[in-house]
Amino acid sequence: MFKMPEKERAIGMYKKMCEIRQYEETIYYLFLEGIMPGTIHQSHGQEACAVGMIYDLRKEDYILTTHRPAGHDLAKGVSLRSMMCEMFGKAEGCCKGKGGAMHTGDISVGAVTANAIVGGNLPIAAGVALRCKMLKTDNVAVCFFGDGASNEGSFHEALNAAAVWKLPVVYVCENNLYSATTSIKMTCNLENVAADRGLAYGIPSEVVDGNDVLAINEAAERAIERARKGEGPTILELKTYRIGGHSRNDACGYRTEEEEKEWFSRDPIASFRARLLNEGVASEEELQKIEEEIQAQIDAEVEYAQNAPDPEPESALREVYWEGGIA
Amino acid sequence: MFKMPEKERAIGMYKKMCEIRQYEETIYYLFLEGIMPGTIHQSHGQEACAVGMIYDLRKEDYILTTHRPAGHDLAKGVSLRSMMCEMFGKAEGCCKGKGGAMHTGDISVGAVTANAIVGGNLPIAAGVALRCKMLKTDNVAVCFFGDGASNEGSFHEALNAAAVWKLPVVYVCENNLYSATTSIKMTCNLENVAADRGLAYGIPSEVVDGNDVLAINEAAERAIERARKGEGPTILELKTYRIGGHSRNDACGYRTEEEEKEWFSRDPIASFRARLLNEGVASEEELQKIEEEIQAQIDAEVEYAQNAPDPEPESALREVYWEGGIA
Amino acid sequence: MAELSIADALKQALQEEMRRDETVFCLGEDVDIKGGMGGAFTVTKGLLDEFGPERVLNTPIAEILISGVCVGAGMTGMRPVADLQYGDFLFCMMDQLVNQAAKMCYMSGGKVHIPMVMRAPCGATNRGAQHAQSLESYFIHVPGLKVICPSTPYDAKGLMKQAIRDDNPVLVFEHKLLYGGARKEKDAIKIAGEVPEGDYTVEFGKAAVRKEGKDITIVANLLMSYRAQEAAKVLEEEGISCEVIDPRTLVPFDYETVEKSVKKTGKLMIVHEDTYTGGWGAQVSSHFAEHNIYDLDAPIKVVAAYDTPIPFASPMEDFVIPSTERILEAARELAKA
Amino acid sequence: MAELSIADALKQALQEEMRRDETVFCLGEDVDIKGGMGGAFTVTKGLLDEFGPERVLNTPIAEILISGVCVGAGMTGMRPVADLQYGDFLFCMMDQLVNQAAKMCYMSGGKVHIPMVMRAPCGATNRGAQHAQSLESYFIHVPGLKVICPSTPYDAKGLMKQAIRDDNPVLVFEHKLLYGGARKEKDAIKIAGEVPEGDYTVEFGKAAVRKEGKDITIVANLLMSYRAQEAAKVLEEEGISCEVIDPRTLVPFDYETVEKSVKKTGKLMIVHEDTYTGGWGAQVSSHFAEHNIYDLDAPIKVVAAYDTPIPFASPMEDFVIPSTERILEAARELAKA
Ligand SMILES: Cc1ncc(C[n+]2csc(CCOP(=O)(O)OP(=O)(O)O)c2C)c(N)n1
Ligand SMILES: Cc1ncc(C[n+]2csc(CCOP(=O)(O)OP(=O)(O)O)c2C)c(N)n1
Ligand SMILES: [Mg+2]
Ligand SMILES: [Mg+2]
Repeated sequence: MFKMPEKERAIGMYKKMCEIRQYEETIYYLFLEGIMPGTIHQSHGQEACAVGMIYDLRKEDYILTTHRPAGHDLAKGVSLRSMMCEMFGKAEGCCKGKGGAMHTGDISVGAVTANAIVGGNLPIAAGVALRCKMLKTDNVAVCFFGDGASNEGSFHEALNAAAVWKLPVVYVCENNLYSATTSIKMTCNLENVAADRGLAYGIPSEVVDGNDVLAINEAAERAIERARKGEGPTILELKTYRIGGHSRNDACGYRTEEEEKEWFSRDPIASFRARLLNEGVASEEELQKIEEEIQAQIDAEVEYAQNAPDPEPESALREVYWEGGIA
Repeated sequence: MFKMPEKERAIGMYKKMCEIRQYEETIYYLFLEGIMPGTIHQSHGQEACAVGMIYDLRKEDYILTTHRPAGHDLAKGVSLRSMMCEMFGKAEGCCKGKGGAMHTGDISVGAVTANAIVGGNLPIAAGVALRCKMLKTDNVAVCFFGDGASNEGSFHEALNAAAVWKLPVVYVCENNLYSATTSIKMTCNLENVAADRGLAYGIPSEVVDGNDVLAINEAAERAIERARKGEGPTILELKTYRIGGHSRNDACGYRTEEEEKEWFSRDPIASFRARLLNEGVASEEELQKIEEEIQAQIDAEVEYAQNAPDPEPESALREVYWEGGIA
Repeated sequence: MAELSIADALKQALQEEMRRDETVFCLGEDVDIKGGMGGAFTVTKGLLDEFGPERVLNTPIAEILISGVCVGAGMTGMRPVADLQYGDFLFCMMDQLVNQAAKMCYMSGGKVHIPMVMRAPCGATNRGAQHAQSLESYFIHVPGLKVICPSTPYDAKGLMKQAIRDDNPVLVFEHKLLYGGARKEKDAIKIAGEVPEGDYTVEFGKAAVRKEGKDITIVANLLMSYRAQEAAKVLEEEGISCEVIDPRTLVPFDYETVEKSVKKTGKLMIVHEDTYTGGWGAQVSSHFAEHNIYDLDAPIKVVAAYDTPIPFASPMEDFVIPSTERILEAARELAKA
Repeated sequence: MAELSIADALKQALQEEMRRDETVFCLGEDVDIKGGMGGAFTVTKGLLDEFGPERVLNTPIAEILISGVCVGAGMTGMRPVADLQYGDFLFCMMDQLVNQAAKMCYMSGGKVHIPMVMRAPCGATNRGAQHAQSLESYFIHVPGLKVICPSTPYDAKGLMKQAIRDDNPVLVFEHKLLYGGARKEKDAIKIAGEVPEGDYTVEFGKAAVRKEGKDITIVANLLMSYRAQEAAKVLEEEGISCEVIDPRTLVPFDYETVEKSVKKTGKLMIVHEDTYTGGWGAQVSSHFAEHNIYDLDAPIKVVAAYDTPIPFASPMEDFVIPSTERILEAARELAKA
């Protein structure tokens, strides 16, 4: 078992995971009720990956995420309000309603606009890391991607260059066993779709329990340290599992009940919560209070977002080219 | 030392290598003299790769080649005349003058139109191999590519799928140390840029002396056999060296004299020739006769091609869509 | 005859062609996984059961591979039909489409040919800029490719069968809001049309006159053909008679039918969901500005998505994509010109 | 002022910008290897010596990577300038250009922006279909990109500097037959032009009137702007006065200058080396068919490469690409119309 950190830190991680879980669950219901537009790819079940990896990043570090971005964005500090507003397509959304669920982010806190082209963010992460290196900062880029993405050509090109140029980047594969409805076993012969490929580039890799926030956090520390010190990229493969479907509409008919049961029994939040209680880090009341506060905050943001103004239709014509934003 | 085959076979291989060498050298001079249009990427120095790999292929097997196709095409049986006519852009060229030096080939002998997009032929080879499998033939596809090509995303996508689908394809990397002017050491951290990546797909691989036609031929036999039996793809990495520049105009200023000397001392034709003589397979006179006959034939084809009719300008408008050719 | 959605009409075309010809096969990401959707829009659902995993290939997420496999298999005697989930991913396979599939026949001197079908769902549906594009115009610019865009169930089946039998690479643009499949889309148009069972094809290069008229010729494809017809209905009541032509295939393009109409109306308008600058409407317009300028009594109008990536929020998305209202306005203006 | 080739003018622009601004850097395959060529056409030769390997990156053969690096570095404060060797390889990075670089600013609600320059040599030079394309037209259709095509040494330097300073992704099409660098090309046009040393820029969206005239407006870019001028000289003697306009940048496009000319001449012709159907000429034509049809006294002509891949053999290549002769004929016809 990985070492429990001091209370503030432990509770900090717990809070963030809860925030992601409750955010995703709330959104799920808003979708079911037909209140929320668009489509969704949700990250509940994978909260430990986001929080374990991002918890110790600096604001000046960057994350690059995917079509399933909410957990990463929230963990990096994109505001709940701007996220929720974006989900509703509101003018106050983090992308002013122009991006939507697959493109959330906020460069001012180091969360690069999420990328819905599978594998599309991997070479971009190399570019971000190159910038960190060229400007002689010790900042790093952490790039998330799925098991399915590791079969894309962009994976190969990005990882090879990251290795050759010793870029300060951590490539984090959240292997949730499926790419959309396809089992990764059908499309790759390896046990560890990302980690086992490290040798093909000369990049060290680790396989980590993707449902254990502390395990991930320790691996993250090693990889990030390596990157900061100029020793080059690391691949981390986090074994995890989606709670929900791939996207809106997906009832997961391709997963067995057995498999689901087995994975759900290792829920990253429930198990961390149990440890917090067992090890006396926090009391049931404390945790409940935290959870309720988060839910209240999320509910308030839903309320806020629903009542927030829509973007002007004509604003669609703006910002095709840069008009002098924040970056 | 690899076993010398029976005479007919040994001489057959020698002949083909000489044909390629003399073809390329002749073309080189035609370029120098300004007689030949376009640009060239020549294969002399790498003859053993072409001949060793292709010598035992059947007509119904396929090869897929690159911007440096002449050796492969000649070895697969594309006629010297149609190759030479294509180089001169003549109507009787293997592509009717539409393709040019980077697109020679003849599907009727299993030589797929050469591909000048680096890495572009790798996924196409997977498709050809898939066809061989789907139609339940025991034919195979042999796909040539360079060291540089192995850094392309197409390499990754193609090899992964070939492995997962157990396709009857042999992926042959001719590692000539450079991609254009760039040393492969600058763009890849591996000793064996293709072979060391086999593990990333679950594909067995071999590293072979690319200047030893017999070594290559034995490795080819194993790999082709595997493919024919439905056991899936193999990666062969053949270590070799260009005699000429990357293309017309390239004086190889990026290679050291030392390196060139070392490699040229292991010329694939000269060393095979020495063995033929030493082991008494053939006499000096026999070999000279072969060489002279080949040169005479090539000179005759140059003569023929130079006098062959140009394509009609208007024929450029034809065959954008299929008009019912041979395939 | 059965009433089918476009999704089901396409499926029927695939089924019939796969039964008819052993060289036809399907591939794509999630193209048919048990418990899955059958591509992103249900078209290929159920094929696995009938044809087995040898002819229904669920691929890795690897668009270069998918397209390359089509090229390689197609040039050696197969007839691959690939599903792309979202047309936006065409850019991930652009080299294989433009440099390989489109040029191989030509570069080989007409010896090699590549039958292959690439199915690309298109259109804006509240998913944001990377899952929303209408991309026909990029591909009409590629000599060697054919480009089709069926908008009715009858055409969907007939054109798909024709595409599979064509000996050249064919891109099929299918509009997400027209599928009418099991996957529900906001703002989807309900169209179920009579689709004959069994064999028939719809020839490429033959436009369909969806509504006859005498004052204005409107050329519109996919979703826009419906909006144009809707606008035409309203205009009819205002005394403006529009002829609505659905080109059905963009390469080859049926200039003749449009020309006949323009000679009658003297006024031409093109409507598409693809963006304005450099869209296929510009090509049609330029054709008439070159060959039929003296037949024209007014400027040629192109109504298209504004030149922006597709925004997510409905008010903006609705603003960017040509609405029936925008078509109406443009037509009224044209009527006065 | 020195007389420079376009290749050297571009190099000078790169050098000056790299000296001026530490965030500017170069990358590409073989971009500057000791003993190598400096890209495929010598533009970047020598940069390594001055700026070192940290700012002159010789990349793997990996176009997705190259373009992705531009996007990532560009969006976080750098100004990457990539060399593509041959524009034909743009298709290998099409997703990064169209779905990422072009859309990121918009999708982020204007928060992110991506200065980056992608240099793409273009034009047919006896190398066959995959090393010959003129590709501007694909990219004018992508909202979010800028597209420029310098055809003189002065413009080359000024536009390149402007491109590097632009806060958006810029594609630069450089014609192989216009470089005039150390690498000799058959049929290359010798142009050495006065190029001021030191700082100046050429604004985007300002066409250059290469020759004034009153009978026909000819809009032509890159190599075609020279052929158009050559044709105009011949026509002058025949009593046909052509105004030759080089748009210099296609996005943004200077419709105003062309309009002024068309109002004078009443006749418009567009010439480009990119293929005909769906080319940028169609866009220009359609613009005038919509906005200036009453200013026109004749059909709008588009003279372009025929709709084929580029063939290798000279007789066919010369036939497919618009020749001075073809421009002449089209102009004579137009003069009579
Ligand atoms: C280039 C590209 N191809 C296909 C898709 C469609 N698609 C969206 S998500 C997805 C599955 C991704 O799987 P994985 O990488 O494992 O990530 P996960 O969804 O499991 O988080 C697919 C195929 C896409 N968005 N982009
Ligand atoms: C996609 C693509 N990128 C770049 C090029 C330009 N190019 C042509 S050959 C070559 C080097 C290829 O190196 P390698 O794969 O090692 O093959 P070799 O030339 O050594 O046979 C390059 C970069 C190309 N043709 N296609
Ligand atoms: Mg996954
Ligand atoms: Mg090489």
